[in-house]
Parts: sequence; structure tokens; C-alpha cells
Amino acid sequence: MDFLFDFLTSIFVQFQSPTLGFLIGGMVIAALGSNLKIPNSIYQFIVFMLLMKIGIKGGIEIRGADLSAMFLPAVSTVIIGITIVLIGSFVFSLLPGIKREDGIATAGIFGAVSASTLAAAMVLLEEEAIFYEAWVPALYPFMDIPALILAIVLANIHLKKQNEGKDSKVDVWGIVKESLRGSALSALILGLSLGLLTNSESVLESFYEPLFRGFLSVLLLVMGMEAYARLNELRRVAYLYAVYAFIAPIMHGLMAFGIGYIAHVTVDFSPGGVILLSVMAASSSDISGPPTLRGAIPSANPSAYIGSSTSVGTPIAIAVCIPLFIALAKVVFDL
Amino acid sequence: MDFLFDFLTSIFVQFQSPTLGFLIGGMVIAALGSNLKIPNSIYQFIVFMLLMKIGIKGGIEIRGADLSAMFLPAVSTVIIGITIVLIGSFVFSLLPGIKREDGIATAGIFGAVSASTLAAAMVLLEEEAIFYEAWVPALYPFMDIPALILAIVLANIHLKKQNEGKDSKVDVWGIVKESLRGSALSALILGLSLGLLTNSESVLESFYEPLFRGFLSVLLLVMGMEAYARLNELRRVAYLYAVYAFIAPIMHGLMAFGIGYIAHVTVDFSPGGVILLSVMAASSSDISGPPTLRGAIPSANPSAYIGSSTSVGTPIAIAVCIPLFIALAKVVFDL
Amino acid sequence: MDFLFDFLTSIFVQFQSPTLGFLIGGMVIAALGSNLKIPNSIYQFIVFMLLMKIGIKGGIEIRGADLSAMFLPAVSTVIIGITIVLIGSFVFSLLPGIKREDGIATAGIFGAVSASTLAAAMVLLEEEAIFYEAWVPALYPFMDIPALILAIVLANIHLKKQNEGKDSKVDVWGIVKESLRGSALSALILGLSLGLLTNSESVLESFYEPLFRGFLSVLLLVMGMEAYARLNELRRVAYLYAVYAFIAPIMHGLMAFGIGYIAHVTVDFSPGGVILLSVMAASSSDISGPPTLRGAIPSANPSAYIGSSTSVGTPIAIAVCIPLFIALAKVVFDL
Amino acid sequence: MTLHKAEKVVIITEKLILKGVCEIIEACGATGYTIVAAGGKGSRNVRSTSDRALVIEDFANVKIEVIVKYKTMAKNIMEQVAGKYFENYSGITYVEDVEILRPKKFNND
Amino acid sequence: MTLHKAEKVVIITEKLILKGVCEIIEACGATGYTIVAAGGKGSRNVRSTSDRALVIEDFANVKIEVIVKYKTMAKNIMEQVAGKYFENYSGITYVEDVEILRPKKFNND
Amino acid sequence: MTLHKAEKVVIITEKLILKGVCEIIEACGATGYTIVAAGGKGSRNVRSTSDRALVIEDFANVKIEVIVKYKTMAKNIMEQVAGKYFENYSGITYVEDVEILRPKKFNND
Ligand SMILES: Nc1ncnc2c1ncn2[C@@H]1O[C@H](COP(=O)(O)O)[C@@H](O)[C@H]1O
Ligand SMILES: Nc1ncnc2c1ncn2[C@@H]1O[C@H](COP(=O)(O)O)[C@@H](O)[C@H]1O
Ligand SMILES: Nc1ncnc2c1ncn2[C@@H]1O[C@H](COP(=O)(O)O)[C@@H](O)[C@H]1O
Ligand code: NA
Ligand code: NA
Ligand code: NA
Repeated sequence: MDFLFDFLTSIFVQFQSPTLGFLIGGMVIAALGSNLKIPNSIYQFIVFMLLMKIGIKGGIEIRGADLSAMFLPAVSTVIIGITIVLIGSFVFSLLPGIKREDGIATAGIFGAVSASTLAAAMVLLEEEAIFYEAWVPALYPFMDIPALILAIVLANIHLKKQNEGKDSKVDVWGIVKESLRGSALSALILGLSLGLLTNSESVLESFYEPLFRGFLSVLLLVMGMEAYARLNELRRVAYLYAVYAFIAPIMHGLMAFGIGYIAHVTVDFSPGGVILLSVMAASSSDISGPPTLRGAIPSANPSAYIGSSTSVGTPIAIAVCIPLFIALAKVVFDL
Repeated sequence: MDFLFDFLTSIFVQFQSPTLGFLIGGMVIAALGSNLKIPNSIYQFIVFMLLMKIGIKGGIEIRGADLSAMFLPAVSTVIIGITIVLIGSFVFSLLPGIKREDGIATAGIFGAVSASTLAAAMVLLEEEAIFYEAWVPALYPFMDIPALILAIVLANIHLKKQNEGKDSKVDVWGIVKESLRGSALSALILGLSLGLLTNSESVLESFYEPLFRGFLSVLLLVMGMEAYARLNELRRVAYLYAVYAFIAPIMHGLMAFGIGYIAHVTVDFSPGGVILLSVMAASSSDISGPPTLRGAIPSANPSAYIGSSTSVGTPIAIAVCIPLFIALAKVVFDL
Repeated sequence: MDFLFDFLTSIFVQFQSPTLGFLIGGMVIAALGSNLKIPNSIYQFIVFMLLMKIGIKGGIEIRGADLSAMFLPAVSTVIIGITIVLIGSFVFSLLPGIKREDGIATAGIFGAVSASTLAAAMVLLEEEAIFYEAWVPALYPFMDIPALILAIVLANIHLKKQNEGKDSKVDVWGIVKESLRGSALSALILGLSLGLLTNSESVLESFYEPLFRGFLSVLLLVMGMEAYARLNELRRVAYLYAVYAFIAPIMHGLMAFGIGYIAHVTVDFSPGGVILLSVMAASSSDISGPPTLRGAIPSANPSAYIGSSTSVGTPIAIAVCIPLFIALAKVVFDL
Repeated sequence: MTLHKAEKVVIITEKLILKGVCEIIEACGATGYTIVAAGGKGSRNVRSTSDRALVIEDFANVKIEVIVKYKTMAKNIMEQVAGKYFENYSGITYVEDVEILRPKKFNND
Repeated sequence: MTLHKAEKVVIITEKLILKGVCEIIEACGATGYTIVAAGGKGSRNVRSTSDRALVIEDFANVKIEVIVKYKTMAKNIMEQVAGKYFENYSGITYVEDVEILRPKKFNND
Repeated sequence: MTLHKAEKVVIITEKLILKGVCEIIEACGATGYTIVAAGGKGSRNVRSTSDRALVIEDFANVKIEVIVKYKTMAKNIMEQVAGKYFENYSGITYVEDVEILRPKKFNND
């Protein structure tokens, strides 16, 4: 009862948070046919800024952090990413009318992580003054990369079975390298290194940090417009993708919450960290995952996984999962 | 005497204000053939930011505002926009060598509003610490849209008369929709909605507000360069356009000042509000008006209305009208 | 001994400064094949912002400055620029396997100034709380333009000698005009004028100044990536270019330090000013110099001068020269 | 694979009317089109490429290319676009012979 | 100077596979290529030009032009690109006759 | 309406010399031209498209197209541009046959 009340209040507050407002605003103006557009270069720069901020801040914190406290959470993120892909692939294989590699690719996208969703959660935690270890957001590649690789491997095994003749080995290291070279992970790792190795507090505090919240608002606007624009893609594929994309974020997040809770009990992982871990699990990749999959599983239909992730998965993760996990944490950890 | 002195002082101060400095600077470097350019995406983003700031701030203020106090000013803006177009069309119809639809389109542009001029006035009011209701700038569509629509309707009635045969009805609702979908009004309305419906103070104060003044300086630089670049267009059309563009802003502003004064007396409309209303009237559309007219009155010569507005109207509105109305307000309202 | 210790400490601190970190970070991620890219429009806007900041601040300071105190330093910058080009051209003419005009162009680039290197030095001086006259950075055209013009004149004299028949006079005034019209100097001079003539403190303090350090970090990232990308060009030309590019910045800087020291003794030029003068001398043009030379000395091989400057000269100037001159100043001026 | 003769219609005009031009192209039965941002100079004006601030972005140029199988369709598109727009808006149109690989892609039969 | 017959191959496809397409072009022996950012509409989708935020930038279009001296090389490039990519990725390819000024520039003989 | 034969000259070269190339085009009597931003690879270098930070922007490529009515004018433009610039700057030029709708637009007679 109390939990339900807390949750509903939290949802209500969240709906008044500008974070969510910008996302929904983007969807609404796109639906109304607005010609407003955020220039592509601004969008790219914003993504760069957000990831640099996450990276630098994480790097600075890791400098002074107890590495052993990071170990379990880091391992957990890997496990969560892999589990999501395995479960998702299995579920899709049971559903009718779903091409095998399309299902695997979609599971891969939901195993991977959305940086914008993660950033939205960070802002909300700061607004609610819930503490988290600054290195937690920087863990996201540990979930992202294994999930994408596993999906690619699974799809290739499947395709190999289909056409016995052609034997195409999966170049795992090649995929890892391509992921790390992608603009998103490059920025994050660059930021991490700068945070770790240089005295980057001043530039963080004078630039990357104060602009974070504002740039995030613009990014969420873009994401909202994109969510609407991609609905068409979703319409072309089986409606079961939409169902999956609706339910999966909540399930994945709850699973991660449980695993995070264990880390809380064992290595004193912070409640805020547990929330962020859950949000990572709930989120689905919208920026870097799709091109990776499109390159590595060419025969998978991008409309399936992009539509599911961008048009349903991300809005659900931001609008439902973030307030849900915050509310849950308040009850569970008695915040 | 005193007024003249105040006015001259105000003009002098204004000429030292960076706001005007950037406008003039832009004109000068363009005239000197500088290759400096502000990238298009930056320009678009700046316009977005300024309109979001006006919108969010307006929306927040409307939340707590006395709606009845807004009614008269809102109605006044509509009346002012319409009156400007009617007078302008009539004046141009009396002038020799002016094609009918060119005159109507030019009157329409001067009835419409320039967001950059409005933003410049806002910054100057803040510098002079003159109060205005934050919802006033958000009234600008009430002047902009009716003025553009009226011009389009008038032009089409005229064209219909000319070629009796072809009966082309004007799709008023279509034009309104297109206006609202334009990037400028979309951003403003999005901002208004976010201000009204979400707790957007934090993002306003951490991002949109602190960057406002700086981004405006860049925008005015662009406007100055554009004013010079468009002088060529003005040279191709009758010099009477330049005369109109020189006189009209002052006349329109004074008319609006009078109407605003009535609102001051009757519903306690603030002196700052009266100034902003006058500046809106004095300003002429430079961003969203031209393409609307070009699409809806294809046979009107864009060199006429764009040249008049961008190369003469906007510089006059910023350099002459803003200090004039501030000086006037100081005398009239005894500030 | 003490000096060496100071210098090494300073180098060590500098290596932890984010300024240098971003430069090296850019080189490393480019070497690793990262796809991270800073959009071109963002880069252009950042350069604009940095030069406007230097200009406005310089202009404001000149307003109240003792012009006679500026005279000697200004003359010194001209002399330094010219001397660098003369020495460089002479040195290259002695080296084997170097085409005459390629050597002259390279000397010209090293006589010219890099705005990003200069900005990096400014940030470091501010971090170390070493005072400098705000008009010093604005002196940079006094070194930049004479150096480029001299190189162009020398190259043309040489080419004229080669093919007696064709007499091509060098249009010095044309080159000066083109330089001043270039986007970099236009922005600087615009900023200077605004600083001198308008009350631009507010916009400087609310916008250009707070964003300076952050934007510089992004610029240095771009410079680092560019340095790596241009290494290929360097490989195509004689390795002596790399040797020159390694040694010259240090020599030029030390020479300028000496001249600056004289100005310190005679007209009380600040130690920070001496450092900045040395950094200008040590730096080599990376933005505006190359296209100027490419246009004016078409037969000179751009791989030679761009490779030397961007891939070796700039990193050496930032990573070695800035800390070296700061350390030197601490000893010499007993800071 | 063999190559098949086809026609490429090119239209260079103002961005403002892009939507209308594309509607004509689709109505004429073309299976697709390609758009490129352009600047240029013609009888009316110099239109800048999109790299500097375009205060009125819709006045930049676009270049639209349409591959169609038959000359008649090509001419139809050209005439409709020119007839509807080129009195009041800047623009030119021309057609070139090309050879395509997979004719079925350009079929709307 | 006289003009010499040559062929211009045009490939319009997704940016994502640009690298692979360029490798094929070079492997076939072409001496260069030119790339232009493009948007468009085809059988698969509307692809936006690069001016609005492309959340997935690799899905924008590019137009690649290659001048080669002989039709056989032209056909070779077209067939390899189409064969390798056009089943799973959007794309079209066509070829045009052109005349070039300095044939040596396009020689790889 | 009937279509009329004409020539399309294409010049792909460095942005730095765009102004000079356009002057030649106008001096030769062409009525207009169209410019598109381009990247590419040729004998000299890889030139990036304009989307990543171009520290030296003038070194990007542009593609310039000029429609002229007669082959002589086409050749004249090509030879002048190549003669003046292509020794020291990157660039290629070629010409194609096209058919235009309204020949008067391309007249400078
Ligand atoms: N002779 C030409 N060659 C190539 N492009 C042209 C030519 N004439 C006009 N254009 C293009 O068509 C656009 C509109 O031309 P206009 O209608 O003559 O103003 C120009 O901005 C150019 O981009
Ligand atoms: N008929 C056509 N004319 C010109 N361009 C086309 C045509 N069909 C397709 N395209 C271009 O090729 C891309 C891929 O086409 P598709 O594989 O059919 O989706 C489209 O996005 C267009 O840019
Ligand atoms: N064979 C070719 N096909 C298409 N474009 C080319 C070719 N060769 C060169 N180019 C273009 O012309 C530019 C200059 O070439 P180059 O002078 O050989 O460096 C290159 O950057 C390409 O954009
Ligand atoms: Na996930
Ligand atoms: Na008005
Ligand atoms: Na120097």
C-alpha cells in the first residue's frame, strides 16, 4: 500500500520533472508534425559531452575508490547483460512469426545500454539527493559490449546452421574493437582516462558538469522525436516486438535490482548504485548498438530492433522504470 | 527637453551595449568582406535555445499568473498585428511602382515579429532593471500569426480578382498549422508547455537562462551579417521599400506604446510589458515569416520583403526603437 | 639544479593538467582508430568563441591601459615573427633535399601563431595564478601576419628568380587584407573592437569567459586527433622537417623569452606576458596559416609545412614549451 | 548481369519546395529519388551552401535525382515541376542517359 | 587538349557500408572516388539528409562516384558492390558515359 | 516542350580555389553553376567530407556543375580550370551530355 502510494507519487513527480517532460514533448511535437529539428552536429556534441562527463567524473572517483568494492558490481553488470540476451533470444524463439536473427538482435539491443536513459536517471537521483558511487555509470560498457557480442555470436551460430556450406567464424575481438572505437565508448573511455590520470576537476566543474542537465534536456527531446519517427518501423514488424519492448525493461530492471541488492548486502553497494544498475539493465541501446548489429548481423531486420528499442523500450525505461526503481529503493533501503 | 536628453543618453548607452555592438559589428565585418561565419547548426541551436528560454520562463510565470491580467494585452497584440498589416497594405497601394502583392507581403512581414529583436529588448530591460511580466514575450505568436495570415489572405483576394477564372480559396487553418509547426513557434510552444506543466525551474536556471545573453550576442552578430548581405536584394527593388522599412518600425512601436499604455491604466500592465509590446510591433519577422510568405504568396518578390525587413527594419528596431521606447517609458511612467 | 627540479615538477604537473591531457588523449584515440569526431561546426564555433574571448578581454584592458607600455611588446612580436622566418628560411636553405619554397613556407608557419596553443598557455597561467596583461594575447596578429607575409614574399622572390620570364609581383596589401578577413583574425578583431567600444563586461563574464576552459579542452582534443592524422603527411616528406619542428619551437621561445625579458626590464612587461610572448613564438600556425600559404605559394608542398606544424610543432609547443617557459619564468622572475 | 538503359532526371531548386517536388515525382510513378544539399548561382540569386548560418534555411538549394526507366516519365516529371514551380521559384532541370543494373528496382509497372 | 571517353559509376547506399564499398572500388583498380552526403527515398525507407539529428548516423545515405576508363571495370565495381551488399542494405548503382580531360589521371595500367 | 542537347561540365577540386574556379566559369559565359560539398580520394590524398572537424576547412572538396549549351564552352572551362589550377591543386574535370528543358535559361548569347 505504502509502496504503491510512494510509487504513484514518484511517478507523478517524475511526470513533472523536465527530464521526462522533454522526452514526451519531443514525441508530441513530432506527432503534431513540427518542423523543429536539433541540428545533427549539436546532437553529436551533446552525446560527447554527456559521456565525457560520466567518464571524467567516474575516473576521478575511481582514483580514490576501493577497487574491491567495484569488483562485484562490475561482474554483476556483465552477468546481467549476458542473461538478458540469453533470456530474450530464448523468449523470441518461442514466439510465432519472428525470424530467428531478428529476435536475437532485439534481445542484444535490450541487453545493451542507453546512455541517455542512464544520464536521465543520474539527474533524477541528484534531484532526489540519492547518493551513488560516481564510477557506477562508467560501468556501462561492461553490460553493453558483452550483450552485443553475445547476440552477434548467437546470430552467427544460427545462420551457420542454416547454410551449412558457408562457414563464417565470428571475429569476437574484431567486434570488441569496433565497439570500443565507436564514438560513444571512445568518449567514455577517454573521459575515464582523463579523470584517472589528470587533475581534471576544474574543467569538469566549470564545463562538463554545469552543462550536463541542460544538454540532457535537449538530448531527451531528440530521443522523443526519434521515438515517434521510428514508430513506423515498428508498425512494419510483428506486434510482439512492441509487447516485448514494453515488458522487458521492467523485468530486466527488477532482475538487476535483485542482483544489485546482493551487492548492497555483501560489498555495501549504494542504493543509488543499485538503481543505476537496474536502469542500465532496463534501458536498451539507441545510439551505438544499432549500427554495430546492422554491420554484424546484416540479415537481421533493423526495423525490428530499432523500432522496439527507440519507440517503446526507451520511453518505458525513462518514464516507467526510473521512477519505479527509485520508489522501490526508497521502500527497500528505507531512504 | 528632458525627454530628448534622456533619449539621447539612452541611445548613447545603447550604442555601448554589447547587444547593439554585436549587430553593428556583424554589419561592419560583412561589409569589410570578412570570411567569419557562424555555422548554420549553431545558429539554429541558438534560435532554439532563445525561444525555449522565452517559452519555459513564460510558462512558469503563467502558472501563477492572473489570467485576466493577460487577456487585454493578448488581445492588444492581435489587434496591433492586424492593424499594421492593414495600414501597410493601404500605404503601399498608394505608392507608385509597387506591385500589389509585394506591398502586402512586406506589410505582413512588418506585422509579424522578430524573435531576435524581442530577445535583445529583454536583455536590455534586464540590464536597466525594468520589470516586465515573464509571459509578455510569449505573447508574440498572437501578433505574428494573425499578421502573416491576414497578409496572405489579402494577397490572395487581390490575385483572385486579377485572374477571375482561377478561384483559389485561402486555407487559413492550413497556414496556422504550418506556422505553428515551423521550428520557431514549435520551440516557443514546447517551452511554454514545459514551463506550464513541469517543474522546469532547475533546467531553466542551470542552462537556458545563463546562456541566453551570450547566445543572443552571437545571434545578433549573425543578424548583422545577414543585414549587410541582404542589402543587395534591397537595391534591386524600389527605394520606397527602404523608406517604409525605416519609418514603419517607429510608427508601429509608438502605436503599440499607446495601446500598451491603455492596458497599463486599465489592467496594470507593467511598463516593461508596454516596452516589449512596442518592440514586438516595431520588429519585423526575419526567421520564420519569409518562408511562410514565399510559400503562400509565390508571386510576391522576396527581395522586397526580406530586404526591407532584414537590412533596414531589424537594425532600426534594435538600434533606434528599443532605446526610444525605453526612454519614452522612463518619462511616461516616471521610472 | 633547482631550475631542473622546478622544470621537472612543472612538466609533471603539466602532464596532469587536463589541457595537455586532452591533446594527448586526442592523439591516442586517433592512433587507436577511434571513430569519435567533434563535428566541424562545433569546432568552428569553439575557435570563434576562444578568439572572441581573447579579443573582448584584450579590448576591455586596452581601454584602460597605458598605450606606451604596449608599444615595446608589440614591436617585439613583429620582430620575433620576422626573425623566425628569416632564420628558418636560411636554415632550410642549408639542409639537403628540401625544396626552397617548402622550407620558406615551413619557416613562415613557425613564425605565425597558433591560437589554441596560446589559449592553452593562458589557462595554465590562470591556474598557476601568474598575472599577465590581458592585451598580450591580442598581440598575436602582430607576429602572425608579418611572418606569413614575409614567407610569401621570400618564396615569390625565389620563384621569380627561377623562371625569369614571368614577373609576378607580390601583392602585400592583398595578403594582409586576406589575413584580416580570415575567420580567425576577423573574430579576434571583432572581439577587440567590441571590448574597446562597448560595455561588454557582462557578456564576457556570463558567456565567453566561463566557457573558455571547457571549449579549449575540446579544441585540444581536436588538435590531438589532427596531429595524429597528419603524421602521414609528415612521413611523405624529408625527416628533417620533423627535426626542425622539434627543435625550432624551443629555440624560438627562448629567443622570445630573452626579448620579453628586455621589455620586462625596460617597460615593466609582466612575467606572464613574457611567457605568453615566448609561447606565441614557440607555437606554429595550425588554423589560418596553412590555407593562406597554400593560396599564396601554390607550388609549396602543404604536407611539409602542415605536417611539421600540426603533428610535431604544436604538441611540442604545448607539452614542452609551455611548462618550460613557466618554469624558467619562476626562476628568472623569482615567482 | 547486363546493364539496362534508363533516364536520370535532375532538378536543382529551392529547398522550400522540396516537398512539393517529391510529391510530383512520386505521383509520376518513380520508385525513389536522391536528395543532395547544394548551393549555386543562377539567374535569380546566389544561394549559399548550408555551411554558413542560413537565417532563412528554406532558401538554400537542393539537387534531386530521379532514375526512371522511360523517357516519357522523365519528361513528365520535368514538365510538371517546371510548370508548377519555375515561374516563381529558382530552378533548373535536365535529364541524362544512364545504365542501371537491376531494372526491376526502378519498375512501378 | 582532347577529351577521352570514360565511365562514371554511381553508387547510392548507406553510410554504414561506405568503407566496404570503397575497398571494393580500390580493389577493382579505380584511381579515386568522390563522396557526397545524400538523403533519399527508395524501396526500403526514407533516409534523411544529414542536417537533422541522426540518432543513428550510419544509416544516412552517401553517393559515391567513380570515374574509370573502361566499361568492364565499371561493371565489375557495380556487380561486386551489388552482389556483396544490396541484398541486406539499401542501395542502387548506375553508370554514365563521360568525357575526361587527362586520361592518365584515371589510369592504373 | 521539347528537350535540347546541352553539356554538363563537372569539376571536383579543393574548396580553397572555389572562388577562382567560379570566376573562370563566369568569364567563359556560363549562366550559372551548382556547388555541392564533397569528399574523396584521388592521387594526392584522402579528403574528408565536411562532417568531422576540418581544422583546415579550405582543404575539403567541392563538386561544381555547370550546364552550358555548347561543347566549345564546356571545353574552354575545363581547359582553363585544369591549366590554371590542376598542377598545384587536387582536382579532376569531366563533361557529360544532358538534355535541358528551357534552353533560354542557359543562353548568354
Ligand atoms: N548553367 C547552370 N549550370 C548549373 N547549375 C545552374 C545553372 N543555372 C542555374 N543553376 C542552378 O539552378 C539554381 C536556380 O537557378 P535560377 O533559377 O537560374 O536562379 C541555381 O542556384 C543553380 O544552383
Ligand atoms: N529511382 C530512384 N532514383 C534515384 N535514387 C533512388 C531511386 N531509388 C532508390 N534511390 C536511392 O537509393 C537509396 C536506396 O534505395 P533502396 O535500396 O530502394 O531503399 C534511396 O534511399 C535513394 O537515395
Ligand atoms: N577516379 C576518380 N573518380 C572519381 N573522383 C575522383 C577520381 N579521382 C579523383 N577524384 C576526385 O578528385 C579529387 C582530386 O583528385 P586528385 O587530384 O587525384 O587528388 C579527389 O579528392 C576525388 O574527390
Ligand atoms: Na539493457
Ligand atoms: Na511587428
Ligand atoms: Na610562432
